[in-house]
Amino acid sequence: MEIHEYQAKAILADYGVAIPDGGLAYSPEQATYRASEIGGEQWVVKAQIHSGARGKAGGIKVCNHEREVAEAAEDLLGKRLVTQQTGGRGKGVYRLYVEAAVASESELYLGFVLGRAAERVMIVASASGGSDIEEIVASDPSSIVRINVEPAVGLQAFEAREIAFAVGLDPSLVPQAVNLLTACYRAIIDLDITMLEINPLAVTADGRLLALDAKMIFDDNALFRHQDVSELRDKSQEDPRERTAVDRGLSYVGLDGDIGCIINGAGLAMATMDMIKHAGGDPANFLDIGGGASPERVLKAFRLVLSDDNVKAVLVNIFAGINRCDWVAEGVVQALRQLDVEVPVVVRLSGTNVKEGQAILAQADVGVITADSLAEAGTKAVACIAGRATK
Amino acid sequence: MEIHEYQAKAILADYGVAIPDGGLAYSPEQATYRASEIGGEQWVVKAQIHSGARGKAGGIKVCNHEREVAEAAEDLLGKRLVTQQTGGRGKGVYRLYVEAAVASESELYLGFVLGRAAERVMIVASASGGSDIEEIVASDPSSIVRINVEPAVGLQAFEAREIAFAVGLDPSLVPQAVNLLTACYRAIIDLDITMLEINPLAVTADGRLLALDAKMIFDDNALFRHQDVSELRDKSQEDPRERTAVDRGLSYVGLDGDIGCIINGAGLAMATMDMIKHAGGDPANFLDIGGGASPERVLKAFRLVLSDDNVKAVLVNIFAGINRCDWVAEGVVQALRQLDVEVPVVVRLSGTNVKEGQAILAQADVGVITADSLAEAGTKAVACIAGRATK
Amino acid sequence: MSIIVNENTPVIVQGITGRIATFHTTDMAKYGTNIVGGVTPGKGGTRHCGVEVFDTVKQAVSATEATASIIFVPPPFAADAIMEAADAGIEYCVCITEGIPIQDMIRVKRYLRRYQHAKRMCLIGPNCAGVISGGKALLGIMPAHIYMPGPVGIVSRSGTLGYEAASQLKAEGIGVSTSVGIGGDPINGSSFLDHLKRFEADRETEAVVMIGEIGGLQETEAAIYARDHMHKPVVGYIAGLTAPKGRTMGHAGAIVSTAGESAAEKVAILRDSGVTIVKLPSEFGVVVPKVLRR
Amino acid sequence: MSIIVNENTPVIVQGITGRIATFHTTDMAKYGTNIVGGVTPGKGGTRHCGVEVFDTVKQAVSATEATASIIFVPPPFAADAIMEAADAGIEYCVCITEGIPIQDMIRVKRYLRRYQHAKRMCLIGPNCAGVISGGKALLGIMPAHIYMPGPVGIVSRSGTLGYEAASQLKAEGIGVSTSVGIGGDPINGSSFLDHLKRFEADRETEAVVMIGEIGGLQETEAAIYARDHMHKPVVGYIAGLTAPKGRTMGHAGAIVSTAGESAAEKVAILRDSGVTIVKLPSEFGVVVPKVLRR
Repeated sequence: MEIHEYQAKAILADYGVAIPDGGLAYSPEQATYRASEIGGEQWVVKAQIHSGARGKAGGIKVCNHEREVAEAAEDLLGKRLVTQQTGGRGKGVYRLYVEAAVASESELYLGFVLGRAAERVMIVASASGGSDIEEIVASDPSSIVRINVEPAVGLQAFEAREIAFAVGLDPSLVPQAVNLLTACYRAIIDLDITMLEINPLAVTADGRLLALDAKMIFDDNALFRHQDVSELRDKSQEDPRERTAVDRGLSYVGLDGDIGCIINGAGLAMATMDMIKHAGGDPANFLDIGGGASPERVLKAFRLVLSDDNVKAVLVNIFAGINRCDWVAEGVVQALRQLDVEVPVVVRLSGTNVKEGQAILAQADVGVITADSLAEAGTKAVACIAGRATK
Repeated sequence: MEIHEYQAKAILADYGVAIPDGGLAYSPEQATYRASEIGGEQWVVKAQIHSGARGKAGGIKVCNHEREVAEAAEDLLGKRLVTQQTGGRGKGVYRLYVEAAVASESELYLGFVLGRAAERVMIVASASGGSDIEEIVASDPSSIVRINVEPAVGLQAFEAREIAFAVGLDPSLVPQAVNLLTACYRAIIDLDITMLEINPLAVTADGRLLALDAKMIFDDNALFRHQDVSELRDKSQEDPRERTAVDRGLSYVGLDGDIGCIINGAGLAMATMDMIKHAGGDPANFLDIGGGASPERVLKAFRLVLSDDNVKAVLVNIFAGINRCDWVAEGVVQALRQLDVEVPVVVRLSGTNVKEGQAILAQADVGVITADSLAEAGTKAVACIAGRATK
Repeated sequence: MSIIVNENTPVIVQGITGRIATFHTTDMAKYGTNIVGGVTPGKGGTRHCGVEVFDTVKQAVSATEATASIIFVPPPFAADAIMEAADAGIEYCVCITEGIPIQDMIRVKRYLRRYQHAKRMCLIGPNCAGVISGGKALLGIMPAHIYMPGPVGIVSRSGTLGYEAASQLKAEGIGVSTSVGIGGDPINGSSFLDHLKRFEADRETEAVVMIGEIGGLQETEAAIYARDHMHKPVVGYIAGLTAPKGRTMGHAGAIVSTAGESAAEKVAILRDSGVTIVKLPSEFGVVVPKVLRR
Repeated sequence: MSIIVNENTPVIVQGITGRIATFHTTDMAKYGTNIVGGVTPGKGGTRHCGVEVFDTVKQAVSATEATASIIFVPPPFAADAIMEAADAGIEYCVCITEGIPIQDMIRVKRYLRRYQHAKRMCLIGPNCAGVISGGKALLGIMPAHIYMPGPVGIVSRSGTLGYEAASQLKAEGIGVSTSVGIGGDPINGSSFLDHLKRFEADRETEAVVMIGEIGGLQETEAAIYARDHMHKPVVGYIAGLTAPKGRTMGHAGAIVSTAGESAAEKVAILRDSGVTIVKLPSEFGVVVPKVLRR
């Protein structure tokens, strides 16, 4: 789960990381009020969306007058911001963060990720902050410092010092950097954070380290033990279909094709997409209905897939282990009877209770195209689109 | 560092361990007030001293009326309580803890120690609570459960369950026991506790687990990071000479003999005591002046040793590595000049700057008996006592 | 022969009294698995699915001499159940549970390392289909009827793709020595490499099918082992050739992130290491017979 | 030969710019120790005691190729310094610091175990006198003049008792191959056993003096090793025969607590294991020459 910059900063501040003064605003008036609360002569108005690269997309505005703050807020609120990371539809701006502008002497990059291969928290830092890590890797690879934290003992002060010296911090700032790194690591462990990025981490003229931006991603599987964190979820930032899928216990990723897919198992789902592509088609989505799917869940999957107007055919491919083909078949029948399904539906069932499932489909006579194998299923689905098969 | 029962309970309660209602009292009036605050019909008035086995020594009184509470308080306050663990001088009772009496269905023993051999926290539990662990080991060894906690991951729920089932708890109480054990373990790790004993841990008729007594010892070396804990120190409970020693950077243990010892290094100190015993003498104390001892520290050591009226001779045995014999010699000279030393003083110097040290002693002519070797030092000290040598 | 489980392996079920566990315990017993007991804290002394239930894994192991366990415990408690199995001396532990927090798995992996390599429990999963030895024993949730005894070992991250492969083989009359689902989580127990080693040592296995996905570097590591140390042929398939970069596809494991983790890169490395590539998931039944005939 | 250090071992001093470190660094260099650098975070690039100072141990090791370090860092930071040495690839690390919290040491021991046995740093101490190889190198705080080159290895928990033994030997004209102070803390780095193994393998050492105390079971473990695996004679002394049970004597290590930890029990086990017992701390000079003459 992602959260907003201002939420991530509040969490970091709780752990002792220094951040600039700032406040949340839902309206231009509130933004102006925040600016006057903060004081000073320069502010930054930042669109709160779940995406990086906001600056380049016009989502971060530096203002030298309270009037400019109001104008920036007026301009941003309600807009859909398209960044390099959002995809073409962009993300809606409904919250702003107004912050005191900070004059940095230099800006660092600091990232923490749960490394899959090392099975540890990996800390990545660079003296070249401000741009994203891929750019730094490309432009200044030698500036990158990496440390794998031993989980049995946690981040040690010497490791934090090594990072601080390696990114060229002045010795007088090293103790501050050690505290900052240690605080971040504690937050990660306490709150099941899988990714934390502070970019840029500013070094100010008066010798302070300030987190100017913060991105935090939480382990969805661990939210059960962090009620406070769960409450930070902002559904406005999620793709509505993916959100619906999650709410229904399904795993859905929208794509650009026209063959809707309903499959069990992520691996089989990807393999089926590969099949479709190979046969000359284009999947409209990735959808894993998971294990133990009831007829209702299959019905919900149909609703979700059909909510995409691009879908011109549906391919159901189930290899039941923990699932049951009869339940899936019942779900398919219910969907075809209850929903207004105007596109051809190809169904391939295999595994547990396959005969019962096939019998249900045959008996119901709802006009599905059946397939016995994965290859046949792929070919038939693509053929539907090509017009060579009809419902 | 030890703390009182009521302090240990407050810490445990902070971590979520259930304890009976209770309050601290410094006077009979306050004790009565506490009892009425707590309510109910039966209370326990408990002398707060740094010792176990208070019950058998009359330090814990069950009261059925507020008047009895006042009487118990009157009786206990200001008294010196002698238990099996305090030694003959006992410990002064200056604080009382008044607690709601609890009707236990059964009583368990629960202990946590930092195990030296395993280099881990060891949990010891037994269904035979109430008596001390040595007694349980002797009387009901099979009732004892031991678990070594893997420090890399901390106490796991399954280990806590194993303990809970092994001491025969009803399954309905097991989740409560898991929470209790986990809470204790967290306290131990957070606060650098080296020993925690909850004995007895009561199982009540209404299905609660309550810590009826609690003993907690902290790692002195870790107090620097726990200011709150340091503030719980109660100097009234410490042997005044040992306390003075600690305050002066010395390590002192009072014993029953008549030869005062001033030595550097715990090993050499014990070895010197062994020498004295072998030569037919009796050491009055263990005293390690530590490394890098200044003349002032040696002077303080003399003061401390001579504060014991039993001392009939003093043996100074120094093998200087990180220490310097000349500084020690100066300290000896200062002591003999400034203090009223009426007993013979045997001095053996060796190691760093030994010649300078011996020269200082010779020049000062303060009447010390010198010895060149450990054997000679021991023999001469014992001879002093026997009257065969005089100052 | 087979790897990990056979008809004699004494198995306990952790969380046996749950609904899903009950269903699969019955299924496993029906297949011939030697289920000797179950564990559900607080239900010790009762019986379920025809076997005795214990409060702790240690009690179960000491009473039944079980050497393998299968875990159907909900995600918040699953890591604890795995460590309990390891501490009780279980040799092979299959964890079916999906949705275990990553940090819990880091802790589990760290905990397992407290045992010396030879005595270390082999964890299969979590979030996996388990293990089946064709015609002998089922320690998992696979549809058992598609596995018949035979010479092919299967190791797969995805459960359903493993089924797909087995059923295509069955259609060609080819059976399976053992099929292992290692699960798709970012941090899991045993890897492709671990099981390739077991298959290489197993007399019954003549060829191994390895079914990977985008994300992670386990397939690459395994391919290098196959090239340098295996005498048996390895057939490989990687799912996700058409998956868009940077999107999470279902389970957290399938994230395309760093170099070497895309399906195309993996296929290239596998091919370079001498692994016979199955290009389409519909062609296990075509490629494997050819490899066996060689 | 000798163990752990000789005149060529490149040594760095952690916390070199402190007052006590400065004193002992000078002393060590005077004895002939090959001091190649120091570490004090924030003072990198300066010089102290004639060597370059670095910000981190890794930098120091990479610039100087040091293989040994000695730590004079205050207790709150000492555990971190030990782990830093281990992570930088130091082979032998002596920690002089007294007063490290027990949990810090548990963490250190746990951390050291992340390295495989052959690559694991040998920690000597903490709260110890360090190591001296007679006439070659001093990596500690001993009064160096009482050690002359010779055939006897000494390993002692107590620093001063180790000096006592060495000086009694010197009075008899007997030198020391290496003397190791392992420190008296309840949890420490290397044990008697670790160093007995080294002495057994060292060509120069002909006999070993082991000086123990009440508390812990390290002496017992070492005695059993000596009985079963050593060809060289071992002479043993245990301090604290007259110490009252249950009282802490100076350093936390010397607590009489469980069975086998009292001085009398230890002496009995040592004697049963064939260790020649020194009954009184004044008799190292009497017993060792006899053992050497055998």
